[in-house]
Amino acid sequence: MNLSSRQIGDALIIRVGEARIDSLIAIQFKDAMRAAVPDAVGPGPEALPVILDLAGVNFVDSSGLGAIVAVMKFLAPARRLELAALQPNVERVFRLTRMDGVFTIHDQAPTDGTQDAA
Amino acid sequence: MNLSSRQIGDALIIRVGEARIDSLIAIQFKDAMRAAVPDAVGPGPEALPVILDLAGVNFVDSSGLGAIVAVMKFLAPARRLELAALQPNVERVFRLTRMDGVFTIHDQAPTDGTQDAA
Amino acid sequence: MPRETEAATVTEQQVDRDHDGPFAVTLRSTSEAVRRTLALITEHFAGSVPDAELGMLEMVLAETLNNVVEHAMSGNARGQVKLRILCRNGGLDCTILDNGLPMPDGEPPRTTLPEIGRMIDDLPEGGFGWSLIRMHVRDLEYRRQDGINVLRFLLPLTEMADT
Amino acid sequence: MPRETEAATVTEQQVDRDHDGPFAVTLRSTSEAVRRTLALITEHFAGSVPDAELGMLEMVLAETLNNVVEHAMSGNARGQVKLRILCRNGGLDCTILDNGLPMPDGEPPRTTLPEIGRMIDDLPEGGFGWSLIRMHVRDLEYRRQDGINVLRFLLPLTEMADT
Ligand SMILES: Nc1ncnc2c1ncn2[C@@H]1O[C@H](COP(=O)(O)OP(=O)(O)O)[C@@H](O)[C@H]1O
Ligand SMILES: Nc1ncnc2c1ncn2[C@@H]1O[C@H](COP(=O)(O)OP(=O)(O)O)[C@@H](O)[C@H]1O
Repeated sequence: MNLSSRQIGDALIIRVGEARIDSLIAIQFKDAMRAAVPDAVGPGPEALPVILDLAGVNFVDSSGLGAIVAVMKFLAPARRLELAALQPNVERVFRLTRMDGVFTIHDQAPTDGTQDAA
Repeated sequence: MNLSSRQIGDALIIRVGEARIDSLIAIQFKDAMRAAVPDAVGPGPEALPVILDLAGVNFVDSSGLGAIVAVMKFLAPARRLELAALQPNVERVFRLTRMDGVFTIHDQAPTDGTQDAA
Repeated sequence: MPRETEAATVTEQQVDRDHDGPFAVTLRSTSEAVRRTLALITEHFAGSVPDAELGMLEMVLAETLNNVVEHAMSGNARGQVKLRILCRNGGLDCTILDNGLPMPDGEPPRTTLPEIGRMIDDLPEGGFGWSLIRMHVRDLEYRRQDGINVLRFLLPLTEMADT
Repeated sequence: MPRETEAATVTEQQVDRDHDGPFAVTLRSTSEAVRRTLALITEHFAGSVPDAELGMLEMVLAETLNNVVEHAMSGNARGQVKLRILCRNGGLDCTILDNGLPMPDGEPPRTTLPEIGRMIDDLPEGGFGWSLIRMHVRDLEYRRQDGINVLRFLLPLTEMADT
């Protein structure tokens, strides 16, 4: 599982380096996300954002979607999962399942200096 | 192209980290091999061996075979290409084309301390 | 697979049917095989089916094929799956055959999208598959025949180029 | 591909033919598609064909399919290739159809293995393909029909389990 992360301010940006999040790698994806996110030092007044940069992902199936939701669930409440850079086929599956209402979705992942590019 | 190399004595051992050397990657393989082998400092009395460790390769087609021969040709005369750890399907294609007579073939790649494990 | 006893020569009709005929693929019931199959299909229809509709085709087939792998075969990797796609009736006419367990109620689930409430802990992690499929396809038919599941549907296309 | 006009229902015979019938795959003329196809095939026959013979099958199909990609289509990725494998006549009966250029002499090359001399600079880097194919197969037939290459051969198996 190819994930790379960098910290920008309060946010941890995790870029997925796989072209697909599908049933073949859904479980590995969950495990790798668990390993990639350090435990937050107790929930503060504001949950710390983890932004999943999906710019390189061109396909998510229902297992992949379920895995992303599972990640959101185990990160809460200390961390809140947000998404960035949904490609057309990925955006469609979030929209059709109404999961686009559950996540904050950014047009692109923040880059150094600009905290939020959405 | 996934190649990793280490020097043991005079020999440069290059391990191929791809399961297949086939027509899809034959050209990249040649280029990567060219880049992985430093120029020899002029041909000495003995050519310096480069041992290609194929332990992780389970398939070579005729384009892959041609690419390995091409590598042997461009390394000569300063370097001589030898092969190690041919898997059954790979050994077969060398044997059937009689290319097994052209290369020195080791049962396995030398490990540190033992210069030649054949 | 029973040994075949056909004559040893390919007839003209067979060539016609085979070459100009449907997209066809035989695969084992594994997630890797599903991935490879989807890649062959998107490559096959790229250029003749618009990108957005190709994305829908990929999604619908991913859901149906993964259901076979996960539910009909419940993880047994030696199950055999056949998929055929014809261009007709204004869309892509898909037939999937598998030798796994039948659908639980003798028909594909009629589940609607899982509810999304306000509590993060209650968010659904599955159950989207058949809703996604049903949103996109028409003329869905399922039957069990001689121990084989036969699933068939049409993915309508707005505009169909010859492939 | 012409639009099909078949009736909209899958007949019982079709299900039989399709499910218990041959391994079949449709692919575009790219090296990636050849790789995916070979993976589907080795997975399909693993367990029913012994490892060494599965290795030969993979080699023979790699050479024939890559020849289609490189020579018949000379790099055009939109060519269409169909492969079908039947278990019969004591082996695997393979038919490959493609809409590329015909074989240069109206038949598959009869080249023998390239000579291997003593000079490194003269070692052959190609020309092994058809020799490798011919070493393994029987009953090789080739014909050009309606702009389609039809290549067919039998890979004999020592012992054939039902697949
Ligand atoms: N091909 C199939 N064969 C047998 N049962 C199936 C098949 N497809 C779906 N099912 C059943 O229908 C249920 C709903 O499937 P689906 O909507 O894809 O959701 P999910 O796969 O996420 O559980 C599955 O949990 C399974 O019990
Ligand atoms: N499917 C094919 N269609 C057209 N020409 C072919 C085909 N296969 C082989 N050829 C011709 O036969 C020659 C020999 O092929 P082959 O033995 O595979 O060696 P190589 O591919 O290494 O040149 C090729 O160079 C090509 O000119």
